[in-house]
Amino acid sequence: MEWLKRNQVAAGSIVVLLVAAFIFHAVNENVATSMFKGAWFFAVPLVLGALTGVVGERSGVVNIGIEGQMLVAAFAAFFSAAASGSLVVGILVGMAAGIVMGAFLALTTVKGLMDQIIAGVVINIVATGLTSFFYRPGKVLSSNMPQWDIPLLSQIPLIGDVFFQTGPIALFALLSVPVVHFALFRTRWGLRTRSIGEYPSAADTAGIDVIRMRLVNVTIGGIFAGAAGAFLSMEATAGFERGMTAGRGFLALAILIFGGWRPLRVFAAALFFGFTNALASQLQGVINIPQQFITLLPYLLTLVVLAVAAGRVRAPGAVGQPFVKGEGS
Amino acid sequence: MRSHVKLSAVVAAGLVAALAGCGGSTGPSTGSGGGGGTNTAASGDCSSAEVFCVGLVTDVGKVDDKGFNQAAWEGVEQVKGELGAQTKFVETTDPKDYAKNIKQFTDAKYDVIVTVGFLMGDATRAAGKQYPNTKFIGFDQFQADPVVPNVTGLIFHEDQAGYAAGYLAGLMTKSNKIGVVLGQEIPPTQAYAAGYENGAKAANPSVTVSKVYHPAGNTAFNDPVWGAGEAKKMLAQGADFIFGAGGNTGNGALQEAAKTAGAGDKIFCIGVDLDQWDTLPAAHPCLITSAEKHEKDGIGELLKQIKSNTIKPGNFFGTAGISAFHDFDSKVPADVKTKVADIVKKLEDGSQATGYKAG
Amino acid sequence: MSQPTATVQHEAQQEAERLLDIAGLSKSFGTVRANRDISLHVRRGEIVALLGENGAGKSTLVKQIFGLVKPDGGTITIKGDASPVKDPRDAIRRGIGMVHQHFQLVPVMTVAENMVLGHETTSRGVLDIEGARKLVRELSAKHGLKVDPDAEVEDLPVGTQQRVEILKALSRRVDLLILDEPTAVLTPQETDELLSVMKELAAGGTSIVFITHKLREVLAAADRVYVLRQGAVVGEVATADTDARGLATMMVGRDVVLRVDKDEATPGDEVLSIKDLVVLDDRNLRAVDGFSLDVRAGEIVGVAGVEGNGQRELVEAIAGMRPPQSGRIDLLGKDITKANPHDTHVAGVGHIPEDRERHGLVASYSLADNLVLNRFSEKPFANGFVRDFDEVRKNAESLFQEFDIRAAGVTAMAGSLSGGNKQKVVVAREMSFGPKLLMAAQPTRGVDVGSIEFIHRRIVAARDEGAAVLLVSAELDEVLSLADRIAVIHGGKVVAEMPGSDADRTEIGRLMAGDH
Amino acid sequence: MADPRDEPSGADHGAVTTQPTTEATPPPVVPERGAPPPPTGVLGLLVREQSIIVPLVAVVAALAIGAVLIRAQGVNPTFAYETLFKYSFLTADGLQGTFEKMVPLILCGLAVVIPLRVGLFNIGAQGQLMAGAIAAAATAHAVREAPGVVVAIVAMVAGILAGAMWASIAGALKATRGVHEVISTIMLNSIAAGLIDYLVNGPLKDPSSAYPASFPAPEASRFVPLGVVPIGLPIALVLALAVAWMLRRTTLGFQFETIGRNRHAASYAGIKLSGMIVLAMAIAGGLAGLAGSVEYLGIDPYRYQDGIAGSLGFDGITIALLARSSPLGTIPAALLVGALRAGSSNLMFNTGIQPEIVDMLLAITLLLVSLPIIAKLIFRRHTAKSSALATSWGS
Repeated sequence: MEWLKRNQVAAGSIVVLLVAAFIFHAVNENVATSMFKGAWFFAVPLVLGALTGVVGERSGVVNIGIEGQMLVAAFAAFFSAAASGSLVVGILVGMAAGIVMGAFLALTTVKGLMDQIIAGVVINIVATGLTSFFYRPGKVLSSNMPQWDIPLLSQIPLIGDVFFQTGPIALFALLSVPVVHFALFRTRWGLRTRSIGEYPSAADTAGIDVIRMRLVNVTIGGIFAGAAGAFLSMEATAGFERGMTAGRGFLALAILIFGGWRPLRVFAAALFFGFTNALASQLQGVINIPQQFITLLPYLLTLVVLAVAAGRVRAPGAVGQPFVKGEGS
Repeated sequence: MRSHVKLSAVVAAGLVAALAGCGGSTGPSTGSGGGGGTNTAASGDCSSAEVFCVGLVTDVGKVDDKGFNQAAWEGVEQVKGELGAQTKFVETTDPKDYAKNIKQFTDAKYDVIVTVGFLMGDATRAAGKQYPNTKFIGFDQFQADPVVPNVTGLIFHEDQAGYAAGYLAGLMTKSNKIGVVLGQEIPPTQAYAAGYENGAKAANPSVTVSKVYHPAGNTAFNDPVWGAGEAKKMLAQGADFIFGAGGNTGNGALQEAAKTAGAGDKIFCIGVDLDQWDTLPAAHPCLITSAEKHEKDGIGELLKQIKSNTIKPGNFFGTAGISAFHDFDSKVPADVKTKVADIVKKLEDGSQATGYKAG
Repeated sequence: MSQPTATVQHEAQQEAERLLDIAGLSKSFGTVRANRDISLHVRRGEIVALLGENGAGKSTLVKQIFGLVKPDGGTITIKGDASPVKDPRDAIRRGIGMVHQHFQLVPVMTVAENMVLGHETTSRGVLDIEGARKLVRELSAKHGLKVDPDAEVEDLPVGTQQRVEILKALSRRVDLLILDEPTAVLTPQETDELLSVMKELAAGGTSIVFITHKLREVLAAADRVYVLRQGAVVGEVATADTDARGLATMMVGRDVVLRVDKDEATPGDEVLSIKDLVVLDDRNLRAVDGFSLDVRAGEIVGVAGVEGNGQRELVEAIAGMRPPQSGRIDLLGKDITKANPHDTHVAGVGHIPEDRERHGLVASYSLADNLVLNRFSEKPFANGFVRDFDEVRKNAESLFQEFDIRAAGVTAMAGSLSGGNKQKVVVAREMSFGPKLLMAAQPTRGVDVGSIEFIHRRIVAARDEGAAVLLVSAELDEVLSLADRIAVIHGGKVVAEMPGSDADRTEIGRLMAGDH
Repeated sequence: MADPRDEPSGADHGAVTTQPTTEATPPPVVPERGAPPPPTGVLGLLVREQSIIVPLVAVVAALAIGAVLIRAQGVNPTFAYETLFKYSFLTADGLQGTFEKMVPLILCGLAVVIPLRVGLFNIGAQGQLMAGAIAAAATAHAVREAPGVVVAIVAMVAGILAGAMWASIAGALKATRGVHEVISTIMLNSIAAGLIDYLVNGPLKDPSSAYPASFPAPEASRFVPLGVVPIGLPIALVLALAVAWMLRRTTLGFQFETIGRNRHAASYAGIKLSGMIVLAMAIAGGLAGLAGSVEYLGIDPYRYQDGIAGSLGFDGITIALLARSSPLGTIPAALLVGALRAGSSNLMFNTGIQPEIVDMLLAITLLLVSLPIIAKLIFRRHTAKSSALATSWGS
């Protein structure tokens, strides 16, 4: 109730959008369902990538290496799954790869005091180099990723089709959003994480080990980018290709900011982006303007929204700044 | 201090390994080339008349790209034994290196140089003029007048392959909805799309075709996830045939169709460029056929003509159609097979137009 | 335990256990010895003041007790346990609480969240925020310090933030409470309130170490005082056995000049005129709210007030760094309300900014560059587009002499200087171009006594040369000793104006607190 | 955050300054903190030149690691590196190739370096370069009847302006709306790609071309190399020098640097932050745009077609980081990257090693150069602070 009072605009827009979606659904069930399915499909890696960003940046570490993290994870997930013949192994290795890349970012920036932006760029370049150098063609997965119909939930009109007829990683993404949101704003870990990202010296004096917590968070946060990578090479498709992230890590970064570093809003932002994308391809050939203009729409919209919403989204106070004990900040 | 020692150890290990390398032979050692193809290092002298050397320059991309680079290289390798040829490829990483990469082969006095992709057209013609004694095969490169005497363009009618594929889809679709997922909007993809649409409508006037091109950008042919997403949408809107025509982007669409419930029974997919049964095992559950340009055969044919000195400058039109049905042979009704075979024949002899106009 | 009377308690303390015992503590930063061989002790229930000038090493000392800074040598024994204090967590575990000079509160979190940060209670993984609220209310009632548990810290005035900070320290079992310059941001009345809270805590058995450079507070609250100078303890004395002059002499090492020598002001024409000025702060609240004031040539007008009453926004508005919402600022009859910093500089405003590290200097620039920071494009320092490094250097060399700047040379990085010398660089830059209006915001904050005297003399000299001087300072003593006229600011407007000569400390304190 | 009232706690420990009783003993002159007296002799030279030593060590270490990878592929590393070196420097074609690749690399490197000095991270050099190239193509075609020199100059100016304009959008969004430049430049890269795709398929398409490509540059306007030196190289070198001079010697450079080092002080000093941010981005975009037009005028096939931009804009980031954001440093950095790129296909031709090895080598080098810990391990307490390599996230 209190939440409703504080977030009237958000609640209002959710209701309006849901109503609009269901009207659309009623008018043209097939197209509506397919477009929302497409939107969520597009959004999954963005949500996961952005969650890695949320955990890292809420802890005070910028991560523009999400693209590279995802790419390495996609590579590791697919090839380990192909080699072992086990999808579970693939997913786990993908997540582990995300964590390893996260650990790299954490160690270089938190321990090594490297500039965080630069560390991210290095991750991206290293990831491209590694994955294309060690790529081998001709590997296949022994089986397809299962598609689950979640009992009851999948029966819900529209929403069931879109979210609950799902592969395991998309489901993981869906569940991760509220979990991370809850963890961030309702648990001890979240309170501490926000404090080290916002004002680390206050956390330090309150007896929180800022360095250790940043190391752990940035490392573990890589699990989401890892899952995103596994999604790309195993669930969305069934094979790794060089450079297959195709800029999704950067989009995730935009969505992270778009979503104001809050998981639920990040989720909404990713869906919005996914929907504009679905809309763009749906309109190709239907309305008579060059398809390039339609496909630009998502990027243009993001830019416009950011420009309009500027000042209302605020980055965590200490993001990007290394924490050195005893230097006051 | 400890980490200082550790780092030194790592660097030292690297240097030792490098020096160990120096200790060995000083000459070139034989390396295996990237990925799918084996890149045989030079063993004979290409400048001698007895040694028949064929070099291949890829367009930006890899020789194992499951697309035209791979098809071209496999075409070369296919006739290698027959012609007693010595072969080698170089992968282009930057389009500004086309001329340079061609020159590596001319410098090494290769007899034939195959260049892949329409983007290399200008560079190939320029090299042809500069090295009149070397033969060039320009894969996907239309030779406009005046032709260069030692350059032959290997051209395919993508619209014909697309038409045959669309015809098949039109005959077999139950939902009367079919889709095509394409890479960047350029003439070859436009030709595939137009042929596919027209073929389907010729077979079944009530069919509707959804088509989608990848948004602009340098990932247009390498975004399988996007292709999968588009296929997902088309399938959800009731399409039962997905034609993936855009490199890895199209392959993503095929993989998505292969994973969909009913794949192989109600849902089918069609590959592109070469017989993707061989290159994309992940699509086997739905891959009924591929809209195939007989690239390997075209390359092989031209190499044989060069060897026998019967090659002509200008354009050589390779054939295009659809690949074998492989595991789906039993699922394609006999009358459909006959009708499709008939259309393919008419396309080849020119009696059936595709309705696609270039440019 | 029975409640002894004050005298008995004093005697009892002689016998009480030593809660904290420090022996031979040393700490250097690079070549600077911040603490040298410091030994001191604190008994249970005792209030001990650490008195010293800025830079004497007091903060470094207490940061070591709290585990924020690692000592180079020496021991810190807490309740008989001499093991090193590993980190704040360890210190907290051992019963030490600290109220930091710069509040260690997360601005975007609520009071309740800040209160429990680091020792949260959870139920089934969920943060117990209701419990935290209750804790705040209980502590608040117990110590008589009012705070709203659900307010976001960044929305609170500094005085309230400090209450939160104190309550936060008390929210855990605390045997020794360290307060680092707790009164710097308080009104005299709030200060008295704080001192009485401290005494109550001590009476309840909590030991208190508090840092200050204000003698009055030491005498009013402390049982014992250690005086630090140049990183070393130069004296220890019971407050009962000393007085202000004695402490001051110990602290500075010589007799202190308590008033600045200056002649009667001879005010001339009006230089600065501010009418009904309204300026918003970073959160778009009206920090300056209908402020009017005139400053004339040849006089020093001091703006006295508790920090956070719009002084910063006022100064920034005059300097052109913050566009006013409404109102009007005239300089020598010219409207500069909408001027930018460059325009105001050209118009003749010299501005010694409140935060020299943030605004006044570029730490990684040479002193020479810093001395032309806002004149780099003027002749002779630049010839059109191209800078003239010769002139820049010459300028620096002459200012070095004139303003007695002590540094390795004109190419030394500004960041490498002491606070006093940094401030002299800023002062030199802002005075050397002959400003019509000199605006000095907290001009001697964090500056050693020698430099303070120097800067004060220069400000008076600028006045005598005919500049109008607007002095904004949170140090009431500074305003009292320098200003020819005093304007008291509260809630963003002038609540009283009076001649500097017959200003009354208590009266001003009352006005500063909004009591008018 | 450092509170000025705060007592020494790291940055400000010089403040032990109380006047002693006896007068006139000056407070100690405080040398730069933490720095022991500089060593002399050879060691001293090494310490002073560490901005050069560190990258050199990094390159050597990267080559060593690369040797292991090459060895793992069954190729003799010495032979591989010899080949790489030979075809990058020792043959006329190779040298020309290296030089040709250096040109856009230097320019894009500068396009990243300048904003870095202002505290901005320009990852939009890619889009800016594309904008420049397409503008050059459009104008060169429009004035194709003019003498070659005129066409070339018009095309270059148009490229500079287009790149500058494209970058200014990001600058203006940053300055007026606070939109982070990393995000806006990512979006602008995609938007540029889309718009240009439309242009080369539509209004600017050469009808005689079978595939999307702009009209070619008129013959007379094309750059002819002077021996093995492409005309773009002296242009790029002069611009690198000019940027270095601008940053070091001019009032403009002073304003850029001041903003980058202390934004608040810059604003206090009367520097117009918004204007300067837009200007810095515009200059950067202009340089990237020039790179685009030089590629258009100087490199076969002399048209705008797919791949003209390659990954040059992103390579610019690599260059800037390798150069440690020094404008002159972009020259050796571009030489390294250009030579590796130029030699990579010859490496493949002669040894079969995949060209991706070059990306690996660069990645490792960049990693070693950027990790401050490496310099610390080599130089210990004598490590110089590399404050230039810092960006301004979240501000």
